[in-house]
Amino acid sequence: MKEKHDYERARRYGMVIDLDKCTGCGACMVGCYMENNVPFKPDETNKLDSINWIRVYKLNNGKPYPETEICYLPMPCMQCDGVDLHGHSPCVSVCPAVATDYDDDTGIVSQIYTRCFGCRYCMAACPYHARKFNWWDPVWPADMKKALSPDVSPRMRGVVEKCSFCFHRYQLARNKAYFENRQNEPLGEDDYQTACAQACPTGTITFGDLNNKAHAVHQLKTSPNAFRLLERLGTNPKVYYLTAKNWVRRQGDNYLTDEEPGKLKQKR
Amino acid sequence: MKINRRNFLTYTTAAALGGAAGTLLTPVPWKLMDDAAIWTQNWPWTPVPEAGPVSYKPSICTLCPGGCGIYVRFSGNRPVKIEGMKEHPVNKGALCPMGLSGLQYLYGPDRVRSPLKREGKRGEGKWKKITWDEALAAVTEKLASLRKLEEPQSVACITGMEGGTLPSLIGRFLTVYGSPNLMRQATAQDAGAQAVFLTQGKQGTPGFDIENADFILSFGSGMLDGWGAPGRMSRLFGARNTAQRFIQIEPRLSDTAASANRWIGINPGTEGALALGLAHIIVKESLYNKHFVETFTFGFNDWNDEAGVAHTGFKALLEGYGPENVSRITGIQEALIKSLAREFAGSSRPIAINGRGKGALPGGMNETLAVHALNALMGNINKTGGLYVIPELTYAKWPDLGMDGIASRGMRQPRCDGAGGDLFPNSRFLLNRVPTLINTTKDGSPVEALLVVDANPMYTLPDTAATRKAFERIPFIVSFSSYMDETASYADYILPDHSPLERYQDVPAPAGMSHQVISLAVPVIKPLYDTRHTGDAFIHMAKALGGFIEEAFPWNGYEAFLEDTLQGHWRILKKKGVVEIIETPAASDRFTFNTASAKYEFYPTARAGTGKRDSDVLPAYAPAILDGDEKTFNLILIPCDSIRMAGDHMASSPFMTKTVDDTVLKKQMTLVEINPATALKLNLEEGGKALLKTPKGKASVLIHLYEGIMPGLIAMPRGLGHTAYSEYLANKGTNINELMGPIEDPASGLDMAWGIRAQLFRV
Amino acid sequence: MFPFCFEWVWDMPHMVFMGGLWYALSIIGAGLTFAVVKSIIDMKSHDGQNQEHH
Amino acid sequence: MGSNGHHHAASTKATPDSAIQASGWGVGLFFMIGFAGSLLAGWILFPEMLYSKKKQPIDFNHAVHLETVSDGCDSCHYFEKDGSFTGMPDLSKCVDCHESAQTGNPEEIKFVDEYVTPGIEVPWLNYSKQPDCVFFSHAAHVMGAGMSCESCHGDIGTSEHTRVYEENRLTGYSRDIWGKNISRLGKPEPGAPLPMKMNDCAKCHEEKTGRKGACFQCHK
Amino acid sequence: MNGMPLIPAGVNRCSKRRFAFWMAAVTAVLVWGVYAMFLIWYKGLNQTRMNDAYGFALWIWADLSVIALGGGAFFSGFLTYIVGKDKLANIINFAVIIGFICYSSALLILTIDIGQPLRGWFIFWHANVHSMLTEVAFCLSCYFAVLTIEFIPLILENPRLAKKPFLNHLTHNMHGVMPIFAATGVFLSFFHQGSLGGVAGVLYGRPFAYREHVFIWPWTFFLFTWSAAACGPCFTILGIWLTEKITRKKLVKQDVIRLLAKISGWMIITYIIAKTADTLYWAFVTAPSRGFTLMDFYSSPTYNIGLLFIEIVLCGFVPGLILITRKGRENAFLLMSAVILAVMGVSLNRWVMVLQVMAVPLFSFDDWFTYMPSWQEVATTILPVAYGLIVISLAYRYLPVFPQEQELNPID
Repeated sequence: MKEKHDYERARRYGMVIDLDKCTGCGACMVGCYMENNVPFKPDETNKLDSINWIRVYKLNNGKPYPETEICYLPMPCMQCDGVDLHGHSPCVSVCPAVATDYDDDTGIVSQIYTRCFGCRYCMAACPYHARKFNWWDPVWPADMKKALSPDVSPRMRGVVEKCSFCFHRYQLARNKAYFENRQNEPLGEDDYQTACAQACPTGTITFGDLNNKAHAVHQLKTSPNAFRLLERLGTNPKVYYLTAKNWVRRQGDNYLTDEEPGKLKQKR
Repeated sequence: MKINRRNFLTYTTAAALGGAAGTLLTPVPWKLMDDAAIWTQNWPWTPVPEAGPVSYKPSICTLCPGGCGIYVRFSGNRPVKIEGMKEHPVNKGALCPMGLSGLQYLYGPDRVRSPLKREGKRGEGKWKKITWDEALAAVTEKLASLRKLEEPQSVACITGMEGGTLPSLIGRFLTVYGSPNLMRQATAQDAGAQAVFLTQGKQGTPGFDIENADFILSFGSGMLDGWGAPGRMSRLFGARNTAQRFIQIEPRLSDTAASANRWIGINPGTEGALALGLAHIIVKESLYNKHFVETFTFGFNDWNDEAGVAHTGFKALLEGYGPENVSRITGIQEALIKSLAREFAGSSRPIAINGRGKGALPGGMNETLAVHALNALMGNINKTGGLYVIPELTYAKWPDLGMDGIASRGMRQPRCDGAGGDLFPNSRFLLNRVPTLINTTKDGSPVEALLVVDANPMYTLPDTAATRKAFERIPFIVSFSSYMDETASYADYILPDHSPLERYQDVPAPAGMSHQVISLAVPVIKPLYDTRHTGDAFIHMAKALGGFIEEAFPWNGYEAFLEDTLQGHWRILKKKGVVEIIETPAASDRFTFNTASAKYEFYPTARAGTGKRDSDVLPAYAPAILDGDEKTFNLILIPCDSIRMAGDHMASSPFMTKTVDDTVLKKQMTLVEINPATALKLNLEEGGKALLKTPKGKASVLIHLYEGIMPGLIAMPRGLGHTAYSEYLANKGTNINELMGPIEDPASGLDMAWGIRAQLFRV
Repeated sequence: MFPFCFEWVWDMPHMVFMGGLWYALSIIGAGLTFAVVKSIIDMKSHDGQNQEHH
Repeated sequence: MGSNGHHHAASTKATPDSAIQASGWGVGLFFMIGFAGSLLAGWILFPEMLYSKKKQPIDFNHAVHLETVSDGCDSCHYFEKDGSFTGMPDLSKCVDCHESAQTGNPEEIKFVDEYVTPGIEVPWLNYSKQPDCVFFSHAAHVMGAGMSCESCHGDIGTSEHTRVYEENRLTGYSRDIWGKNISRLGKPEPGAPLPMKMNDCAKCHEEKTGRKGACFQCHK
Repeated sequence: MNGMPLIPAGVNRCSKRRFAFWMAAVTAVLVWGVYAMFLIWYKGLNQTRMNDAYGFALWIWADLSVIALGGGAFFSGFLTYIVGKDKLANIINFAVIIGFICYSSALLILTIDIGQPLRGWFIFWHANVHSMLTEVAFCLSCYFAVLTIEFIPLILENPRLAKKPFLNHLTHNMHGVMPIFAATGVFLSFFHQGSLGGVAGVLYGRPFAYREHVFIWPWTFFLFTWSAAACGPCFTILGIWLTEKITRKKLVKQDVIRLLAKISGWMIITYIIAKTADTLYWAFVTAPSRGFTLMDFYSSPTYNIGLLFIEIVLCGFVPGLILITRKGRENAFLLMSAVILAVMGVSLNRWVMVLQVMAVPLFSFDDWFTYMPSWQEVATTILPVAYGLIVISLAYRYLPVFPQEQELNPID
């Protein structure tokens, strides 16, 4: 029992997003909407009240034509491990009602909509704007309700929601593992994938257990091109990014003019 | 103790306090508090999705001509998600946002739920529900009456670009009925097909073996913006190896350009000149495939015809496209032109591709020929990593047609779009010419009845105002659309088709694919509403018209027709959903060309004819004459495509629209991209309001400053500005077709417009 | 809030934090009870007569 | 109101000044009346009012069915291959045996006539239905922990009639979830279904696994 | 029940008519606010212009401000009952009323501010002890209970209620135990004022707000308590001054005011020195370690470095220096200017710690976030003001709020 427990704690699901492969097609967003019963309104152009569990940002190098470059950056919930990897992610420690929690088994930051009473403190705490508030009652017009998946419960107005790394898929994979009596074996990489990783047509998003050597992310995250967003805040995200472009990397965090990305590690 | 008025209040207060104290010791407040919270967790207006056993059904996405394989995930009997099919040869699991949100087209509020007959004025939106029998009888009656008047050619039908056997079925119907007017809106693929016909003498579409090419030179093709089969293109990009070079040439830093190894900005519309300029260097420096050019091509060098008349060859044409000249035309530095040519020619399997954006607009024929010539110079024709020709699928023999005099006479009438006539003998459809032709007809309309299938010309045709004016003159319009789109809402009758997931549809050749892949979309669910397959509707109408028309349709429905048509493939398709035909051309076949010279023709003799000079036949570059005078309209408006938006007859789904950035669409306004330097001159600011005027129309827009666009240009996204559909899709920005008109390519009649002159005012 | 609540764990933060809460609540409660009970007793002993204060 | 006022007016005249003021005993008595009244209402009347009583569409006899099937509960309530639990069988499962009535039982005849013949799913009322936000893995409990159906659902297999379904008027959930006892004190009777509130889950989890479990273990 | 006077003996009050007119006017504003409040409860928070970037906005600022300004109650209580500044007993009633209004308003605002008011009790029942907001909620409601208890004896001193023997004894006995309540109040206040500072200070994802910690508390924890204790009394003075202006009566003796002002002045000076030290450490150590320069936080036209100057110098050092000098306190104009500046300063500090925290972009590709409240937000923020005016008016009219009133305004 004890060993199993320790093994489970060793799991840390994470993502590696190769920005040099992202074409900004938005399939990850749509895949996520469909998978997670994300609501939609007739007008979604106000991006500050538009619910997206993963949002693709468009970065540019700021140079004039024709030296301009752009880079797309998909941003899901970073599933922060928090300072010193204790699970005190910026949001979890501030939630007054334990509606959001750090799951020691998977490292995933949960959000329980029925517990949330909508104080929005977690949104104030999250530097990534990963958390979205249900300002409106969700409405599914015509027969669109019929497309709702039973695996994810639809949210009601007045609560916060965010990317769950498609945790329901983990639940279903575990369910199957129990049924097939392999609950004590680690889940395979294919057993549990997020909807965005699955939908990404260019293979930009790789998902898996960062601690499991058999999973691709384990190796990918050690690339010299790897970095994390706003890493210097000490949030310890479990979403890594890859890019060979220094200007992109520089925009992924804040640097003083004399600082260079990638050369700060010894400082902290 | 007496109760009186004075102490009554005190006693009541005491009892109330006692009651309050007691109540606190009962479950009442606590249970109610808990239950009230649970009530908020299960508000009756928050849906609870019903659970059911999970299953997956395979099919094909037919929302665009890409034909990607999909799995539809079911919960019980409800489709709840669409995912990519890993085993499908086209997309191998990858899907675009449109395909992923396919269920929103199935369940959405935009569906037409039963046949409708117009009440009130056209486009007013007043409808009467009618039965299928009534609807079919009304259309059949109209067709029968036109036949009786011996004017069957006045019936025209517009089909979608999805291909498959349905257009063939409708074509057969029109033929026996007596009308040659089967049309669809031409795309870059049609321009490519014509180029293939002109150079190789084959009927078929160009297929690009991008998978195996090691140098991809794209003249503005939005390879990652929805060009070809989007699932395939995205997958290829992701799987690209480091040895593969991908160069994008266009005046705006599109998403494709951003993902390419190199983006080269070019003056818009001068891609043809660049292709010739590259050819110039390649030829001058003898970098081309001499064996292929000398052995298998015609018209490279100057030549004398049978009458002994001297003709200029392609090589001579290139004389005029030296780097200096081309640099001046294209705005690209000479050195870059030279190095690009050398890099292209120095690669082992280079491929050149054209067709701007998603490829929805055909573009000029000369430009397409010039780009194809680059491939021919390298001998990359019908070989790995090169340009293939996907032949039209030869279907099994259908019963012979018996035709009466009316039908035969009707079929001999010139087409209402002029395609295939003296002027444009090599073009098959020229729908872009129809509005002008109708509008310039003195009395009445050459089209008396218009049937629209899987198409939405009132949105997609350039120059919306002219299109609308032309449609006003067509007395009888029937739409077979599943959705209340612009054309359907303007029709007299709507005979709604099933939506893609509810119907059979074969996809014989996915756009741009280098080999034949026949896929079959199968109905994964029973139709939700009172809709009917358009194939069934046409077969029904044929039977109702009777006689030899009925005899031409011995099938009892579309499924039977499809089975008969696909013959040997049917069984495999029903079972596997896909048949992949990878016919590597035999060495001998590779260089079999059906042209007059039996060679690849740099000089397309099919274009030659009386009165044609060599310069008309060879793919010379001529600048397109844009509408509008340069002084008043001092900017140029170009359309741009995004894979997050549907550009064609289908509107973007709510989820696609949701992914669109607020630098593209804000509330109900389109943002146009403009270079900050240009904006500064015009005193325009980020997010500011502006009036955009072109010779065709005007629109209120917002400004988005974008460094990635050439100064002097305005880019506007295609796919916005729908006026029909529900509030989730409609009234979002401006339809660029309201601002842009077609420009007739003198060589082909196809629409070669890539932009229009414009002016922009701050308001 | 209570040890039988779902989130309760017997750890330092809970004991310190909730200890503080219950400490404050009990002082408030005890003070109020004292005032009310003493008032009832005072009222009985003073036979309903008002009292001068401050 | 009017007569009361009259009574007051009449009595004021005759009473001495001390009686005009409320007496301490009177205040105490009324306080106790209010106190006792609210206790009775809260403990007895309130639970009666909170729940509406509903009958199952068909009076189902588990005992009889268990005798005739070969595989116990699994015969009708089984797992899918992906590890998900089917729960209440749908009509297609029932039709295997009940295409036409097997016995003269009026409930069976009603079942065949009203549901089987027209092909309508039976709108069973689920005593154990959890809110939509709950993910419950039968596989983890049955396969993983080796628990029997009875350990949570009680001796439902031996029941000959369906119980009255008590539905919370506010939340719409079965009273079984909360537990029959309005105070949630004491233990459920042997053979009765267990209450299934989150605390109940957590209690058992803590006892059996040493942890209450993370939120996402049971929520979706 | 009639016949007994409602108005305390020995004081003059305006006519019923005049009072009714004033109350009607204020009530109209109140009703407007209540209407907006119900709209928000019924339709949800989409009635506001808050958004995903501005999750905390006008209301939270109002909340933090009224609590800071209500700090006069706990600090006066502390000085009166615990330190033994007996002179301040002359303003303690008023301070308690102001506190009561501020805290009840704060609680009311919180019930509209949350997306699911019916689940509001989760913050108590399912409390996360690590969350500063939990601490706020607990201390806030407990301290509100204390304030209510402190307010009750004053209410019971209304001549009509004082006639009831039980209530009379209750008043007496509650006065007796008041130091205990006051002490509890001080304890609770210390923590919730602090935890409100902690709300911003613990946000390590928001470098503008984040501060280094002392044990488990960020520096803002102490700064908030300090500033509330410093500026709260100024708000009490301001309230007294306004009441005096409106009633056209002298209600509190000048020496009492000056004593309070002096204590407040020293508190402000010490606070603002600490605040300056904190700002310097944050600007030169904390922020750069996260890649920010001070000016990154003040690069917007709205949020420019001027704000910092106003907060620290104009609304910090200036009032502090005025109030610690005798001349400053004795000059009525300087005194009231200092009081107003101090009140503005603490409100500005709360504004910055709520709204600027939200506005600062963290990514170089993000812009400053902007926000303008909707009328519903404005109405519900004004609601407490109207409510406060009503409570003060009623209290002043019917309760012996100012013990020195009779002496200062003898009736012939």
